[in-house]
Amino acid sequence: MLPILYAGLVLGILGLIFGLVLTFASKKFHVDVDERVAKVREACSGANCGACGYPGCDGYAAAVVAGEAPVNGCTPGGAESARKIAAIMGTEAGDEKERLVARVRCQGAKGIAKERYVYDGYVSCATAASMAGGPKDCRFACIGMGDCMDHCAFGAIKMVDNLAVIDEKKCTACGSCVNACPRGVIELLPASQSVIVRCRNSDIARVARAVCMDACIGCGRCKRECQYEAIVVENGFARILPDKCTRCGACAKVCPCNCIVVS
Amino acid sequence: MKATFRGGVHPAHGTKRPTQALAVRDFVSDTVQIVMNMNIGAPSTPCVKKGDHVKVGQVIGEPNGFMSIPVHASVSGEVLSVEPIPYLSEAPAMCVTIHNDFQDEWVELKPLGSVETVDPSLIIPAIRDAGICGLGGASFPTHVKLSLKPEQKCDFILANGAECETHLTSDDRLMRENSTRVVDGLRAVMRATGVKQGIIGIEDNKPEAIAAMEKACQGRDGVRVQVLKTKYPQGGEKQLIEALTGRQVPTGGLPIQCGVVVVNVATCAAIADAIIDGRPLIDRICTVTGCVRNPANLRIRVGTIVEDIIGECGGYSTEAGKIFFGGAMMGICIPNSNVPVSKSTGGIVVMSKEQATSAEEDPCIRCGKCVDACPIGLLPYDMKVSADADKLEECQKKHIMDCMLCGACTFVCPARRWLTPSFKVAKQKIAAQAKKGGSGK
Amino acid sequence: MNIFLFMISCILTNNFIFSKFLGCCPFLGVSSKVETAASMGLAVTFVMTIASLFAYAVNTWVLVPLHLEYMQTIAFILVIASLVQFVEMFLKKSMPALYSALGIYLPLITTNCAVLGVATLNVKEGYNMLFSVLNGTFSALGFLLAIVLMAGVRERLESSKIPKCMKGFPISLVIAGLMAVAFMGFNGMV
Amino acid sequence: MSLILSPAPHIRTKDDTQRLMLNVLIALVPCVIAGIWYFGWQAALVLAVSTASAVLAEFVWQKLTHKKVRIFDLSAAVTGLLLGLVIPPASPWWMVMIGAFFAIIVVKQLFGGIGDNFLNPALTARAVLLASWPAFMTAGYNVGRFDAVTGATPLLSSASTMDLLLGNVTGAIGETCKIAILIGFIWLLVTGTIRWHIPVITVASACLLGWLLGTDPLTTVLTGGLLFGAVFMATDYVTSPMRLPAQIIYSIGIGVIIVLIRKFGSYPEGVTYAILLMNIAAPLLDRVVPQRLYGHAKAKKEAK
Amino acid sequence: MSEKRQNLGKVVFNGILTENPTFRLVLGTCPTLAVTTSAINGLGMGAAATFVLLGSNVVISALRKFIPDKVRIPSFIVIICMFVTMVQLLMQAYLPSLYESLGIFLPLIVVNCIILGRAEAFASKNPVAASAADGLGMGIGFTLALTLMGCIRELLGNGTVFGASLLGTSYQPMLLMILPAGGFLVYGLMLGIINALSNRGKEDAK
Repeated sequence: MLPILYAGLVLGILGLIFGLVLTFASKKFHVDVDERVAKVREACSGANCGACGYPGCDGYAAAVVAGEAPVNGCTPGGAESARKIAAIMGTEAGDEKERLVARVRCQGAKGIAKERYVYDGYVSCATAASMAGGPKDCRFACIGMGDCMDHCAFGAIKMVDNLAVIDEKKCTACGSCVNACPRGVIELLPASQSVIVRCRNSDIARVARAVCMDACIGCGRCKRECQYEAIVVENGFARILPDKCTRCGACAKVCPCNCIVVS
Repeated sequence: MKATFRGGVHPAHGTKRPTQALAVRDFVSDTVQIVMNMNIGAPSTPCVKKGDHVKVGQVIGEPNGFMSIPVHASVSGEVLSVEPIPYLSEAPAMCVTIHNDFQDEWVELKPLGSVETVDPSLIIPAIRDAGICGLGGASFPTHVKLSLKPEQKCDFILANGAECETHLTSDDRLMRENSTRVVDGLRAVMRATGVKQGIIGIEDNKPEAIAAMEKACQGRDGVRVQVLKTKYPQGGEKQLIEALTGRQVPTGGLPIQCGVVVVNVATCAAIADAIIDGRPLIDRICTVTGCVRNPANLRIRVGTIVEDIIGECGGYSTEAGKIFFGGAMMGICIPNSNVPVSKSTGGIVVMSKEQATSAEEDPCIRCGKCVDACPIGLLPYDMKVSADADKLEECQKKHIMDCMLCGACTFVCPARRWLTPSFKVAKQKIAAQAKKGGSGK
Repeated sequence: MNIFLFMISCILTNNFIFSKFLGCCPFLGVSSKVETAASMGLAVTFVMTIASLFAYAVNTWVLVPLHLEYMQTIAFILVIASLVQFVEMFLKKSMPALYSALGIYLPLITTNCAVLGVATLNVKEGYNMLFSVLNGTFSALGFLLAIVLMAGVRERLESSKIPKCMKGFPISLVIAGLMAVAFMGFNGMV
Repeated sequence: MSLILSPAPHIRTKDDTQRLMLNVLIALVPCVIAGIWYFGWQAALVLAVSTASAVLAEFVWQKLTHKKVRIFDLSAAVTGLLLGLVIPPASPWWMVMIGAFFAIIVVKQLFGGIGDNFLNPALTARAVLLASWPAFMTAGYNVGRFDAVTGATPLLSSASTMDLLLGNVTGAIGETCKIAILIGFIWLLVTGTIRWHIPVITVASACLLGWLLGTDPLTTVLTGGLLFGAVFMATDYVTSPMRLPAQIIYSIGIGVIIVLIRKFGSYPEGVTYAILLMNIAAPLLDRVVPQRLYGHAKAKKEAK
Repeated sequence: MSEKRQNLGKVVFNGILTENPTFRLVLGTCPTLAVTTSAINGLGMGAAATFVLLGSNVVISALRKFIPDKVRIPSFIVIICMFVTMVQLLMQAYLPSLYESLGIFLPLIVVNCIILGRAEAFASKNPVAASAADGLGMGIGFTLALTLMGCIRELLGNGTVFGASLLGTSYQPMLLMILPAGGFLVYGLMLGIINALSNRGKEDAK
């Protein structure tokens, strides 16, 4: 009987001593901390296992609050703690905005846009654009070297015949392709806007026609055809107003240079 | 003792240059297109109209601003048109097209006499009026480079006769055929800036040029020839300074900050012509080589069309794949053959289709040859990783702005990786970001 | 055994990670950057030295006289947990600079197999006071060497095209495995 | 006719990856000939199996993971041949094949293919084989002129220096004939494939430390795999540091560890482990070594 | 938790496959690498860990209302340590050979990330039954993983599984598998293969 007593006694005394030291220390060395860090710290597993790549749960919590770490970083906590941390950080909530998607406003693939020269060597739109105005005669055209494709983290862009093609399902409208394109060919448009003008050549018709077979010459036939006045022709090419357009596609049928595409 | 610099490569290793032994001959074509933005700085504005008759050497483009220089007609004849044409840069360039009447009627010139006796203060304005800019390829207005502020102390004027680029022999022939004019030009610059020492750097693969220049330097005070080891990019400003004076241009700074000014030998000759004969810069020696039937060194008028020049050299020997101005290491490609030549075109090289197509980029095998090649001591393989990943801050931490895009690393890379172009793109992005107030995405 | 040979054996021959497998979780988790790995290593060295001292003290003056050897694990855990908690608070208050570099790793170390491992090993091997503290320090230096080398390698591999399924833990384990193969060269060194 | 345009520079050196690897293969030919001359057709079989299975492994992996097949850059062939040259002539074929597959797939392709591995594939495979089948790797074998003598490449053999030089001793296929190794070294130097710094400094530091600890430098160089390792293994582009000062520290480190393991370690031959350990330290060396930049030193002085 | 009555089978299955501690969450790597030199060791360690996990989950979730939040972690550790000491004494008495071969890693179960992790993330917030199921699931998942690795390493390392020789006498065992380096490599490669299979599974599903 005696040893059990000893064991309990020793453990109790040890626990007591350390408890006293710790409470004394926590008073003397008290430092205040952002309460959101404490809440996030609470939500994750607390195992201090370092599996999230951060130095323990405090490190991870501080990183989440600072916005550097993903909300689902705590592996032992799994989906459950991810949901809680997301709730604390308020990232999930977000009102339901109109979903945007990136669109290429050019259809000057090989064979359609006239070729100024054959580009060979370092595959980069920025380099090709700086060499004598780019491999295509049209100075508004998509250069076709895939800078946007390299910057798309979701693999949504493919290069077909030197023209960027965007897979709208994979596109998350993050906008990195818009910044990557040296010519600004790509634009974020509402996903529901399925009728789009795929050209923005603002030169006069004769010049535009000379550089690309499918260039918009700003003839205005689509504007006249559209009963909802959803199309406006400004600085040389047609532009569809998303809110007015009813996606009837009448303009697409009548465009002489098939610039308007119903996707 | 042959001076040299750190790093560098040997691109034209052992290959003999076909035009090295050919004397320079004149060539004048029937129409010339003279563009207004041939030099760094604001483009000049044309002051002639369609239909005017112009004489050789007549000013056809007024400079606007300190950094701009006048543009002179290189042939006499009738102005056909004054309108923008597509040129090498992204935007079209304003250009004056003149039809040559082969009279070669000169405008009345104002010579200033010998360079040793002319009043030093008249030299720099004369250089500006003659429309002289750096003929080594940088085309920086020479009068701006030479007008030093009082506090800027300058100890050396270096004449750059290195011509380390492949294929080119224009400077070589210039030094062999009128070496006295080069020394006169150098003396003029020295007197204009009040500098006592002038050094002419020439690579040891041009023995005749060295001999000619040494003979021309005898008896002239303060000028001497220094032989350099043949290695690319010896002709780079920074490398020439390091080899000839042992000094280094501080990072992001100009040569004057370490007391040196570098002038190309062709620019010296042009300065001498401007002072001795009062003759503006309307022509220059240009090596035409590669896949042309008979390569030659031609003294061509500014604005001559490449098509006519190649015709003069007997046309293409094989179907042309690629044509570029300058040497193979830093040459700029031209989109088609009816592009006019500018003041800084030292060479026109034609390559066949096979020579033009480059191999596919292989993964880096970390051989470290690019690190040995870089004359600045950068780490090209490391910068390429950051540049391709668009991490601009990381690039700046790796000193990418010190890179002078000489191409030595890309030349030497066994995995055929494109290093220099990705640095160029990254540098342009960093410069654009800096200009935009450094907000950056 | 003189101290020098003992050091070589602790750091190289039976390195904490590559032959004793202690402290693998933080070794794999925190070794992505050299700076963080170095701070983690130093924090571990700091804690393991004091922990070995305290553990030895508790063991010889409390557990053995009272024949409570079977209480060894719980006692060591209690000592280590409160020790680390105390050090963390002390650092956070008085030396914030040092805390931001090393302190954040302290809670991670409490649940680290290495610290408890070295305390238990000290008892099992029967080291005296000096050698158990030395064992703590040298083993931690072995851990530091391993984690810094690992961080150096992983940082270099950032630009390599590792297959998607191997990214993260699997490739770190393979790297550790290959490093263990290299460290086998020191077998029998002592 | 539309012209081709590309960014500068427009010409490239003639040495591409394939040509460099070819140079290494040519440099290895003397060792192969010497190996087959001394150890007979068994050695030839081992070399054939190791090279073939290395190339096969790379081909299979790249086909399996739909990557561009790069066996023509000969890097897998070099790895295979190097592995074959550092294992005993009597090694069983299945062991050689496992070693080659391990070298190419686990050590190299798993990290992303050529240029991405951080350890020398051939050497790691040899270390793994030595750890997995110690008996075979140091097995006695009666080959031609030699009685059963154990030891990968024995150190304190009684053979005269002439025998050691010519390779008239037992040991791994490629490591015995020092003359062949030197011929290969000269070929690599002449073709500019490698620089002299790593091999010379490695051997020098090994001899120096060996001499300090009492073994005369000649035996350090002529015995064991030191010369072969220094010339062919330590100079592997991918796993050696990129910058010259780092390469110098790297080779001194190799020399020191070789002598430490030979003197105090339990393995007869320390070259394999020394090079692997310094491969691990190479990335750190590349970071630590200061960078001498043009125009920076001066700026510092002027800035003051 | 919102769904009060959690389907216990799903929780157990979750512990074994979807969130297997060793292969999916990559926790408790130290014992996984060190102990799996033979199948028996793997099984033994797994069983011990399961016992501790089950016991501590039950006790912790039972006491979850009484433990003040501030002192949560130390008290969990004490409870887990109680179970570990129990296992240690039991094994020392009845399975001395296994006790010897597990060696230092038996007491180290206390700091094993799985147990503390699950205790903190799951047990302290769910009712006793669910915690027990989770403890069981995780434990079985851990044991299966360890035993599988133990079999592979033993099979390759000395040609036997649970001591029974499978590959006949001609097989030359690959001793590397018994060494620490082999442990790292096998664990890393298995993780890679499992990731590859599950990625392919996800791709087909998309």
